[in-house]
Amino acid sequence: MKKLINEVDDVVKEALEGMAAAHPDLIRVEYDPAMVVRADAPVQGKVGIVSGGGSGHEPMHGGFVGMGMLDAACPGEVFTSPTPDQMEAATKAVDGGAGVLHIVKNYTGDVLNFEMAADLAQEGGTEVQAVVIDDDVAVQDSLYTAGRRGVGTTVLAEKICGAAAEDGRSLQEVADLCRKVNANGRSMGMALTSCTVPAAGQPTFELGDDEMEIGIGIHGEPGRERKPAASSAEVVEMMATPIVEDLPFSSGDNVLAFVNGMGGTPLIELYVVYNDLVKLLEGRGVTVSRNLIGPYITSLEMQGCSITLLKLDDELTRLWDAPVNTPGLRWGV
Amino acid sequence: MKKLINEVDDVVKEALEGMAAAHPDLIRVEYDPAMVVRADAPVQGKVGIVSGGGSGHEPMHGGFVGMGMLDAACPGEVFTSPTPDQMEAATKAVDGGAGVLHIVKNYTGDVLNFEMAADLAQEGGTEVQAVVIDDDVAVQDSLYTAGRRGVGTTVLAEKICGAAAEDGRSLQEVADLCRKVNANGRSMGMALTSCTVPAAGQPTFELGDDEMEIGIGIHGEPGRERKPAASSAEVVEMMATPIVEDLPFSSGDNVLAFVNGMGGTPLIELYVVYNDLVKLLEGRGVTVSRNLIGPYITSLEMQGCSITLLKLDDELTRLWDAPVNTPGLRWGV
Amino acid sequence: MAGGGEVVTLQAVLAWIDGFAATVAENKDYLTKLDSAIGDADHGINMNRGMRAALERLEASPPDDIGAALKTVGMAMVSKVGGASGPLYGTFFLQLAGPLAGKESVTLEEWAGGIRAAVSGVMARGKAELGDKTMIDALVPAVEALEGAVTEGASIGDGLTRAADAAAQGMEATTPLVARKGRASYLGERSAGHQDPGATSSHLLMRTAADTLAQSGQD
Amino acid sequence: MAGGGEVVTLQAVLAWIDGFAATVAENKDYLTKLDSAIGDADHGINMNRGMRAALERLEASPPDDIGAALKTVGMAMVSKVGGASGPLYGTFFLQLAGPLAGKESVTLEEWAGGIRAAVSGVMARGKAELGDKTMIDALVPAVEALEGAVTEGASIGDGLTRAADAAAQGMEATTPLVARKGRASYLGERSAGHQDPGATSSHLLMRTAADTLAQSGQD
Ligand SMILES: Nc1ncnc2c1ncn2[C@@H]1O[C@H](COP(=O)(O)OP(=O)(O)O)[C@@H](O)[C@H]1O
Ligand SMILES: Nc1ncnc2c1ncn2[C@@H]1O[C@H](COP(=O)(O)OP(=O)(O)O)[C@@H](O)[C@H]1O
Ligand SMILES: [Mg+2]
Ligand SMILES: [Mg+2]
Ligand SMILES: [Mg+2]
Ligand SMILES: [Mg+2]
Repeated sequence: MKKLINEVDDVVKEALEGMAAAHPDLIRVEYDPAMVVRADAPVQGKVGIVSGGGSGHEPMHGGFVGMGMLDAACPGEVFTSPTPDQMEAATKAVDGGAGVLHIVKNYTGDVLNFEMAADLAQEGGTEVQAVVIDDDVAVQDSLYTAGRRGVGTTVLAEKICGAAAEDGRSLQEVADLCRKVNANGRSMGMALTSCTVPAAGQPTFELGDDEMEIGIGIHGEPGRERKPAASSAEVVEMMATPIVEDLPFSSGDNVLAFVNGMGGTPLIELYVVYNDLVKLLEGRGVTVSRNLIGPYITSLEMQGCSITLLKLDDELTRLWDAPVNTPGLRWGV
Repeated sequence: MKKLINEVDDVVKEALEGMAAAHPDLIRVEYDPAMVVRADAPVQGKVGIVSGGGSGHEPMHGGFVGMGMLDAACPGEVFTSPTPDQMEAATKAVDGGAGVLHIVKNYTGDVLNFEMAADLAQEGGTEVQAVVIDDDVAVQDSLYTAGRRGVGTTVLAEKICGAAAEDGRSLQEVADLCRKVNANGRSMGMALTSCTVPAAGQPTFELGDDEMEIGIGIHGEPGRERKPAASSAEVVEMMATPIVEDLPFSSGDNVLAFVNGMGGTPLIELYVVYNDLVKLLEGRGVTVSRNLIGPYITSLEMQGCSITLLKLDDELTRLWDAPVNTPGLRWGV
Repeated sequence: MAGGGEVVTLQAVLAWIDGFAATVAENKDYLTKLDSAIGDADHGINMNRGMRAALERLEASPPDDIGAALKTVGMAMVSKVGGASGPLYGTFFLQLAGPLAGKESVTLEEWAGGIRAAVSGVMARGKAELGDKTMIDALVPAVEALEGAVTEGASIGDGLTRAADAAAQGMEATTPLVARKGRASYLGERSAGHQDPGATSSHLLMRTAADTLAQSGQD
Repeated sequence: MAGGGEVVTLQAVLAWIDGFAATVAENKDYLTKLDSAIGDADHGINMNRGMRAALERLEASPPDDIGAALKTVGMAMVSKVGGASGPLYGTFFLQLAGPLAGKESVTLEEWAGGIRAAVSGVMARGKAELGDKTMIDALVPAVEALEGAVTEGASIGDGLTRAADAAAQGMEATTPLVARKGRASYLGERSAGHQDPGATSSHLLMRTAADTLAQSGQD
């Protein structure tokens, strides 16, 4: 394992220290329990938005803390959900009197820990609502299983709900909006290489020189299928088709297309993928009216990408365009 | 070789098509000859700024075209400088009557091609000045050699000169400013892995599981030295010390610290590196008052990073903070 | 009655906790390797982080009774582990602590009641059922075996060994299953053919109980 | 006088260009491999792209004289190659074209004069000198050998073969050198022990000349 780190056990802490040193105007970082909090939190009268999850997905979530997006993020160990005490402390820290929304990716660990935290925070007098994001069409959904994973739509939900909270919407309204984003967003991911969890020291899985994994999550889990490596156009076809058919996205729809890099894939490739995606969607009569291209929800140094489509209406478009000022996403200010 | 591409010969063109599809509000792309031009070019009365170089360094340069930065970028084949006809056409396209600055990275190919282009453009009646960026302290400088490479400082020069051009400065003033940035910027890079040029299909060099290259450029060239892989703190020490001693950066100096990812290294590692860099600089009495952290001048999917320090004064700080609106860098608007 | 008067002491419970921490440390890489096949390669790391924190806290403020000891372990798991196993093992120890609060020794029957509460707590929290390919597949057979042993009046050593053996069987039985809960469920059919990491750590927990708790005192 | 009346024809020059394009295509990977040791792994790709473009353009508008043919090649190199070799080989062909403009056949002496102009152009553009570990190390010995052959009144075939042999020696002599120009210079001492890719392609250019241009006509 070769990584630009020091002690394996210090990666998360030192990356947080680096963030704190880099962005004191936007965020403040606390270490015990660990959280990244908006510099001016709590914002009085505004709904607070808290997310969190394992580390290794940077810039998500800590890089999305700031005006117009998250009020706090709770970083866990690499690929391990954070703990209830972190989430409870973050919830308290951002409670400006209008309640706090938890945006939770649908992984057993994240869900259970956020549930415990919401109980604790509510006992402490903070109104909490939780919305679980489960947008990954690679996972067959069923009442009897853990359901679909939360992936790329999370980034979009954090941005859009952050804008709505800035607008002064109530907790119920922001939570409903988050459910709307989740209901209209679908994703799928793929990997050309595995990644190496620092504490494990070995790649999580091995892929041959001519193989890829389709339907991966964001924790180095193997995907649903191993296939021969294929061209960008073929990969886009394999991922976008189930996405489009799942919602379904139909002719005439406006979408936000999010082509996400898994951490080790450079921008030049993501633009090639985006180009193929736009062609595919045009062929189906779907208009891409907004886009996001880059490594925003990563799996350490994994090579690969994911595609997220979010069906837009005027409300979502306006909230997407609203100003945001975080280390990872910034516009309008 | 596994990459998210289609035909090897189409990578550059398709990535440009992806960029064009993604950012029609900011840029327009032409293909014969290939260039990325600011959507509203030429801006009348403003000095035009043109850069360019081989592809494979995304977002540089095409991703830096837009308000407050470049007016045009000329993408060459992967790692191969573009050709004079591209540069001449770009120069003409952005000539708003106040002359055009060429920002050229010091590589024989870039310098020779830009020289030929400047001759052609000047024959065509456009006033051109060229500034060559040569900030890489890994290369021993000498009158008898090709000199130092142009690396990370290029990004900073493009941003700062772009702001000055928006302010209405003259060609001579913007060129002098560019020289000032180059004179005050120093960089060094390292690699944990090689990268694979699509057309070559093989990694440019092989590195053992416990080796790294120190003093690399941005074209997959091997560095000056192969060393045992080391911790982030050690790597920072090896790179920052020659940088600091070269200018030199002294106690009391204010700097912009730019920790750049080479394309395959995720943000979590770059923050660890930044954290070590800030500690080292604090120990020398150097204050980091601005920073940039992320993959901005890359070598395809190479894992590794580079460090650039730019000594700041009030003028440079103000120009750095000025609004910029490009696909790759955006703030203040 | 066989094992009559035999009790599980605070000292034995502490030996169990110590022993489990040591077993987890020894099996850290193994558990992580199991998790890398169908999960995210951290189960050993998670459990080890939690048990190390538990030992530190127990050393910092030694507990006066069994319930307090188990509550400390539960809180350490909840606040130091994260992931799925943090709240689930945390719940296990916290629910086990509940009925044993204030006690310095307990009978096998009381112990079995605690374990039943613990397993029910884990099921309530995680909503997994037998056959979902989770730690439940080791824990449910274990608690049933333990309750059977109590009914038959078995000794502590015998009861705990039967529980551990049942856990082992349950753990092994996870291998062919297609996961329906936890991360492994995302793999669909590909999750079959691998032993569940959480069931494996739960078996270690039960096996360590058999090895440590039987070194108990008399009332 | 030996070779008296012998000339290099337009047809022969086109055969040279064809032959060089074919040789570059054959040696594309080899040149790229040399460039990956001390450069950026693209020299073969660059040269091949340029020569393919040159052939296309020559086919699209067949030239009427030697100067026009060489100018087309030069412009193709300049506008299709990029990198260091684009302007340098472009300059080579454009400068060679200059003195041969309008001619359908030239003597070896005229040819040597063109090559001298070409090499001087490359040196003026790239500012490299003999021993800097660049294409200059193959080109300068070649032009000197060619001029020597002219002075001695050698035949075209003999003159061009001597030039190619000198280029080969120059190319081989780059191996131990530490580069002072081009990308390889960034490597410092590590550039020693590798043959320069540009000197290698320049040798191929000279060798192809010996193989093709001698199939010439009589005045
Ligand atoms: N809903 C659930 N109920 C019971 N056990 C579960 C559930 N989900 C997961 N598990 C157990 O947790 C184990 C994984 O733990 P761990 O790897 O530490 O957490 P994570 O999956 O968050 O990385 C699985 O092997 C499984 O036994
Ligand atoms: N200043 C120079 N003068 C003459 N030849 C040079 C000079 N710089 C580089 N070269 C030649 O160019 C060759 C490299 O060409 P190529 O790989 O196509 O371009 P690049 O270095 O831009 O990738 C070198 O091997 C060397 O022979
Ligand atoms: Mg985990
Ligand atoms: Mg090149
Ligand atoms: Mg796990
Ligand atoms: Mg080269």
